[in-house]
Amino acid sequence: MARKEYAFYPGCSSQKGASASNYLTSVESMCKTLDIKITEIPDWNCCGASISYAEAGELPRHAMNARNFALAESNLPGQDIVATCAACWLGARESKERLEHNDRLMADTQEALKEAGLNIKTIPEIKHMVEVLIEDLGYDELKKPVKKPLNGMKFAGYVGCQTNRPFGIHGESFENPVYLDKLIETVGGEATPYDQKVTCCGGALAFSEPDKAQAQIKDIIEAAYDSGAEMLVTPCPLCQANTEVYQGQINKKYGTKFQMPVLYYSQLMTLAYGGSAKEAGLDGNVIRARKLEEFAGK
Amino acid sequence: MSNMNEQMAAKYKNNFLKEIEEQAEMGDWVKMCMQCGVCSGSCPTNFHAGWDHPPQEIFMMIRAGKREEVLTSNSMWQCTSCYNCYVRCPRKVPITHIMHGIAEYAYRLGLAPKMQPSLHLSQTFWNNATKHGRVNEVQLTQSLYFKDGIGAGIKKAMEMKDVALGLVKAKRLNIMEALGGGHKCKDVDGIHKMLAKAKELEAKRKAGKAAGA
Amino acid sequence: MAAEKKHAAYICSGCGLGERLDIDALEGVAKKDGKMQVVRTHDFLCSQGGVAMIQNDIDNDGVTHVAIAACSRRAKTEAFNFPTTAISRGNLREGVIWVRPDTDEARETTQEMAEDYVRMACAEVKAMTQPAGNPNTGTVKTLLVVGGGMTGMTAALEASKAGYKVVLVEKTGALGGWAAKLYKRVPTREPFKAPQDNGVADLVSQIEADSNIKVYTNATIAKTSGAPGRFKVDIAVESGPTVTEDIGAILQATGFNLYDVNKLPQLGGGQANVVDQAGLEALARAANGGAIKRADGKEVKSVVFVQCAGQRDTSGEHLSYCSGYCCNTSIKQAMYFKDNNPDIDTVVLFTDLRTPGNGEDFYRSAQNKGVIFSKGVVSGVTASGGGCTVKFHDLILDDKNAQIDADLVVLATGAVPNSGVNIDNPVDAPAAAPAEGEAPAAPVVEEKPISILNLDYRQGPDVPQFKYGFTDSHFICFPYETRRTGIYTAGPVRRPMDIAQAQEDATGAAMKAIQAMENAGLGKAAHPRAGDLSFPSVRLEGCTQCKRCTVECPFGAIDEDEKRFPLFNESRCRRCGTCMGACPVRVISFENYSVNTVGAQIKAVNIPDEFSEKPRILILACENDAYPALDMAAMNRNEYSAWVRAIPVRCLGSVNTIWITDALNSGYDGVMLMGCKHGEDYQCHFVKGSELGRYRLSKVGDTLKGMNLETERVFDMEVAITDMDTLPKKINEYAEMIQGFGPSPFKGF
Amino acid sequence: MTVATNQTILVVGGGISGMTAALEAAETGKQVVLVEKNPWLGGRTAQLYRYFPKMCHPTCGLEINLRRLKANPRIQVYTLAEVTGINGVKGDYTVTVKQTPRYVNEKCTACGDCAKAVDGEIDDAFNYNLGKTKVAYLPHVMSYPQRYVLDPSIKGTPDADKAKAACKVGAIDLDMQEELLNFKAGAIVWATGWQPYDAKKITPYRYGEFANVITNVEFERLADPKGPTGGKILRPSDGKEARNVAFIQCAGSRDENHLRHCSRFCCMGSLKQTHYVQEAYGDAGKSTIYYIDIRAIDRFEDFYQKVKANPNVGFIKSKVARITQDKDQNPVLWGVNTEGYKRYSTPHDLVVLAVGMEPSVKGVEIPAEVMSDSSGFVMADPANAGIFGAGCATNALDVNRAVQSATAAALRAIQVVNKVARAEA
Repeated sequence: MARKEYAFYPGCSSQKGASASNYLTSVESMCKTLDIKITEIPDWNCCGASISYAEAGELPRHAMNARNFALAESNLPGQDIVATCAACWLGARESKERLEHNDRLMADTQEALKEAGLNIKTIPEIKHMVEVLIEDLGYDELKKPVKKPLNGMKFAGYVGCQTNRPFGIHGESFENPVYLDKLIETVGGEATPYDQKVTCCGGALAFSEPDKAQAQIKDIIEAAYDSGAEMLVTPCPLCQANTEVYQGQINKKYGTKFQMPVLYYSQLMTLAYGGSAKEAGLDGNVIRARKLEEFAGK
Repeated sequence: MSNMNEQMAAKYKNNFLKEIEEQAEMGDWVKMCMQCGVCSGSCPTNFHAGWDHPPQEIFMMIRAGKREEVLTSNSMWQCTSCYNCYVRCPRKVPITHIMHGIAEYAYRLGLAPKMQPSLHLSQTFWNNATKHGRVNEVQLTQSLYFKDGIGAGIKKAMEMKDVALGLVKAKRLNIMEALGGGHKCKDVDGIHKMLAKAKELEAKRKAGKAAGA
Repeated sequence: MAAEKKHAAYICSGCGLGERLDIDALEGVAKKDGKMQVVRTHDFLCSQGGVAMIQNDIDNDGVTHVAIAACSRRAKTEAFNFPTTAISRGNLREGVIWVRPDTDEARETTQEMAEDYVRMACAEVKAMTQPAGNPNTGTVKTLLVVGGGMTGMTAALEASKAGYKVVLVEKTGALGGWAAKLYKRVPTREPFKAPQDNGVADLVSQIEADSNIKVYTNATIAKTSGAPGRFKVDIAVESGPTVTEDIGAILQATGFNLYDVNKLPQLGGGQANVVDQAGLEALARAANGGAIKRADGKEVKSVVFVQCAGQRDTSGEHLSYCSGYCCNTSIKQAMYFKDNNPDIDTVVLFTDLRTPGNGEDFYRSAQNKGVIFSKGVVSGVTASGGGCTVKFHDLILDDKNAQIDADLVVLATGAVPNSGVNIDNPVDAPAAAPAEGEAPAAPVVEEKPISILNLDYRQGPDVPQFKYGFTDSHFICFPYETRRTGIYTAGPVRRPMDIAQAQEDATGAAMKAIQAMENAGLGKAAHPRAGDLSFPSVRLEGCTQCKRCTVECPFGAIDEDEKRFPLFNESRCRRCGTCMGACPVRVISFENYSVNTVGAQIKAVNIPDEFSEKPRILILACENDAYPALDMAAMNRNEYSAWVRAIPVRCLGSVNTIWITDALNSGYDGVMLMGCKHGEDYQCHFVKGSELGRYRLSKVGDTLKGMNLETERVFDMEVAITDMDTLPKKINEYAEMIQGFGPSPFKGF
Repeated sequence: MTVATNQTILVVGGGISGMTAALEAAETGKQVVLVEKNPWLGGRTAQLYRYFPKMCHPTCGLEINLRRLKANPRIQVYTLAEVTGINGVKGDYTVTVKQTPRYVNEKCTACGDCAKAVDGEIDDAFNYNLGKTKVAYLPHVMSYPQRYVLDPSIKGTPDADKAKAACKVGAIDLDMQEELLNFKAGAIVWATGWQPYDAKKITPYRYGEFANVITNVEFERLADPKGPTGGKILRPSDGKEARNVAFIQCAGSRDENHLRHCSRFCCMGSLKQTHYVQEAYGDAGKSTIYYIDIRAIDRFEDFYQKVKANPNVGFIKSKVARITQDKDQNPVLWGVNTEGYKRYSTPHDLVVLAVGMEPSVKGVEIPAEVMSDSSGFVMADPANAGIFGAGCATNALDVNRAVQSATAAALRAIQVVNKVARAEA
């Protein structure tokens, strides 16, 4: 019996073989060490993400999330839902709030759910993996299993938007949240201070308005380099992808020489807990984090 | 579509504010804006490229009844959902959602700019996600590249080739998905029924409000 | 008070005085030059032992006059407090050792300074008598309230609750004033979301039930004579005999009228479908919660409110001020429409929306009800298609040609005080506005302003006005400071304000009026010399009837009797001494402050001969700002010249030119006059004192020329209480200049 | 010392409102006990450099009020004292007051020898901790009572002995203990005033992180010749002259994330402070006011129009979105001028946050008898009509209105004790 159990919502990008599969890999290793049991919600579906607003409208988006709630509730009773993707977490939390505060919306949603043979009694708590770590366990618990502290390595904690606004993690300031820095320090790394910590990476506009998004990404990476960081650390698959995969294009456009690996907090923790490069999903980084790979090898 | 636009315009006469309040998600918050402009100043895209109209100006235009200008505007589509405006608003106006809501309504009326990239992304994403219940990232990427036709698609694909290859190397892009394999929900059928119902109910609710207008 | 005088001097050697000064020598000076019958020293005079020593001499040794040579009169006031005894203070600490260097070369001049201050303290106290209080007091404790609106009614009730009788005079047939015209009023308690009952009926019934309050309606003040505690007020009652009431103090709450909408034709003033805020209230009362209809009976489906109509005007044509309440009022009026029917279009056009405090909640509530607020400048309102078209420059959308059509336009025209005659400048007195009962939109008849109080004061029939016809105080710390003792104004006649503020103001003004009655009965002065028992007396046999005192008194305390002699009304007097300063024949004096008490100090100073190269400079310093500034300079150990001898005066206005000519004649090398700022932003606590004083002293130049002295020898200085660092510098510069001139030729005569 | 009876009026708070209420009541013949938690009277007005709209000095009025106080035997003043409990009913309250030690007794002559003798320094609270003061200090040059104060931290240090040795009149008493005093009072005036809203909570403005972002109350001390910079407007980070100053209005006010209400005084306050910049640097001094609405109410409009006419003062209708800092530690303001959508990202030498007014009692333990609204402002409680709010404890007010409110409160208190008097007569 694990010390904590959660209904796990990986989301489309963090499932096996998807664009953030390495996130999943590292999360699984991390949870194993921490004795957290995460059970995937059977037959879960896409949360709709923020960008679907135009095509989906309101109710269908809530219905999609509601279906996941209902499935979790019936198959994994009593367990909080934990998501690793910031957008999934935010989308689900918004749906939960709206449904709980708007009877008309709730009634319509139930009616729609009926079509799929489901219904909601009470919506479970919805947590981001980071909340599980720092609120349910706490930094001290997270420190205990550290075998190989990431001494001397400098990371810029890139919080971005959706774990931070509008709900925030652990009631932290929207302008200068520190949970990511604390996680970095918990595993022995150094968190460098820089002023683009909560700048938006452009989100979905990376596809639709690449120029605008890449201009913002440039600001972020630049500031991270200026702060002396060797790597970026994020809690969000979309932030990770945007800040990592476009560095080449940005270099072309702006003549910069960006080559900064972008890691998930879970990858750092897995390594610090003594996990291998593979367990940490380092092979999943497009810009290889050589320094960490060597570190893992030692 | 366009005749739906005319119907709505007619139903709400000149009261565009009321139209937005009833038809756009969170639209009933528009009236609470006091024109401080903190939202406009907080928007990341504002400082890189600028908009035709920042949020607070859009709200003023709504109150001033500038229906056509607002609904055909490109502005709402610039939202990155970063929520800066929302958390800083001294009136706690959910600006992010209102932006989405107005965009969605403009699209519903057929007034959104043609081939607006974010709109196209939204359509593509949702259709892709709901087809099997989960996103098929490869097909999503493909359909995005080829939105402007084969030629442009190939060109774009070439531009993005390094990105794609990188992802493939990193096992973060599953070629199987291109061939329709990959992630699916089991109860796709149930999901489709559910969504059909949801769309129907939402349409009914909004039509009901319009009727009351 | 003991029949015969016995003078005693007490010299302290504490706080380093003993180390820095030759105390024995000072003792000798007090005996020899000061002619004190008793002289004692103490090493800690303000201690229990020191104070007991003085008290014992008073109680058992018949001492009646005490000169204390120690620290400043501003220090240790609790210790040196002997109510029945005349006291003078020789300032050896702040006045001497704290402003002089502790060096051998400075020792001699420092000692001379101290000896002079001992001489001065002795001379002053000998010239003083301890005030016995004013025999000519009135003890009437009835408050007259003029104006039966919200302010007047509140004042009457609050005074009554404190146990005082009230006479309430209202010129119209009914109580209620402006508030009675309101359908509802702006909310005064949480949640500040919706208009509330105007509250008039409640106050009226309370007044009717209150046996302390006598009400006259359809009545005006025909004549007010007398002084606090003994006013006689003639009340002219319409179709009835004039009644005379004995009154202790007066509270004027005569309110305001709306700025005439007809003066704003470009905003549609005068058009059928354009009303002012009163006009809208009338329509709302008629509708009484139902659909609001225009004068022509048409139901209003769209309404536009134009803020600052004829207000905040920089052209000089209309009101230049903001009336403060109009934003909340328009918000309230917009709610009248929205609460009746949410589909009515209500737009408020403003440039700055001003809803201070919890008004912000009220503003938010209006937005929530769907009232539209738009930042814009209205360029014109024209009649169109059975309604109006409002053209404006939308400042947010930067659209110069924005326009809205509306069934009705409401102009927020703001408030014009109903303050009577402007006695300082009768020509720009505000136009008399329509009587309370009249239809609000009715055109104002331009006519000579009608007096409200009809004071039979030498200086005019109404209270002096401050700005734009409002009777406000000029003092930030003292909003109830008034230039007519025992007469206070409250509510929108004093300053633009809303009902909530007016009720607070009414209560505050009632407090001051009650206080004035109580103190008048005891012969005590009102602010700022609160509690002062001294009062001016005049030797009429010496009076030349020049009228300077009656003209100059900043508080209109002095009338003229049938023989054209000045007639002092002590309980109107504020003890500033301006009359004393103005009197060319020096027949006006106070027991403890007179031409003599200061003159004796001037003469007491030892003037070294012209060869000694020790100039003497007289400083006459206003006790309110300049003297404290000198004190604080000393506390910061800012040194200044040993040549100066400073004497505090009640006000520059009390400085009689004889002091200056005497000083110069007796060989002083220069005279510095330190007074408060005058002019538009005056700081003088007696309003006109420093200005009048300065005017008077500007004439001294001729005297100096006549004496063949450099006119710069008399230096008029504006001093603020914060000048503690700059003041010593200025004194030293002046001292150097005087030394440059060389000694006064009058030494030794 | 006169003994308080139930005809006594207790005034809590010795700022301008409390002093006014106490003086007006005493000058009408009532016994008054005035309780102030600072070691000096005058409150926040004493910490202002100038007043709007006259640009005159608050200490001028303070001098008059202190003279009224010194001349009036009916008022007992307790400084370093706080009310900890109120029992009883209208007309007959028993109030418990906690008196913390000053370590200096009434023998003190304010000669200053103790301050000369000691070396230790503490933050200068009178200057909002912008500077330092000795552990033995006179809070400010017009402190009343005119007596020095020893900071508790001096106890057991060599400075304690130095101070004691330096005092020739034996005024220093380090054995003073905290005392609980009880008073009888018929009515209570609650005039505990306001505190500046905690600017740290307005996170986009980075107060406390960026040295050159300060508050309006701190700016008053910078401009005051008696302040930490001797009246020079120098920025904290490097002491450089701050010639280009930004004023951000509604810093915390009119904001549902912070203070719901409008604090009323801040617009006029910032307009006033642009005069300080002009006064210091003439035409080389530039001020920019970022505002939502300029609330220069009633005749203060003149003041606004004059400032508006000054070419060295700019006005931008905009709530600043956020502040960053450039390489030279200049705060950079980001936002949009909403009059026609003009974007800006402008560096300034110094930023002054016009922080709003929060009642001092907010969050502090106050006796349950004192009723307050959801913003923490004291309300008249009909159920317990012997306790009355005065001044900024009741609402966001400027000095002038605070004094009016206090004068009104004095009458309300007098109404209660007069009834008591009549009942006894």
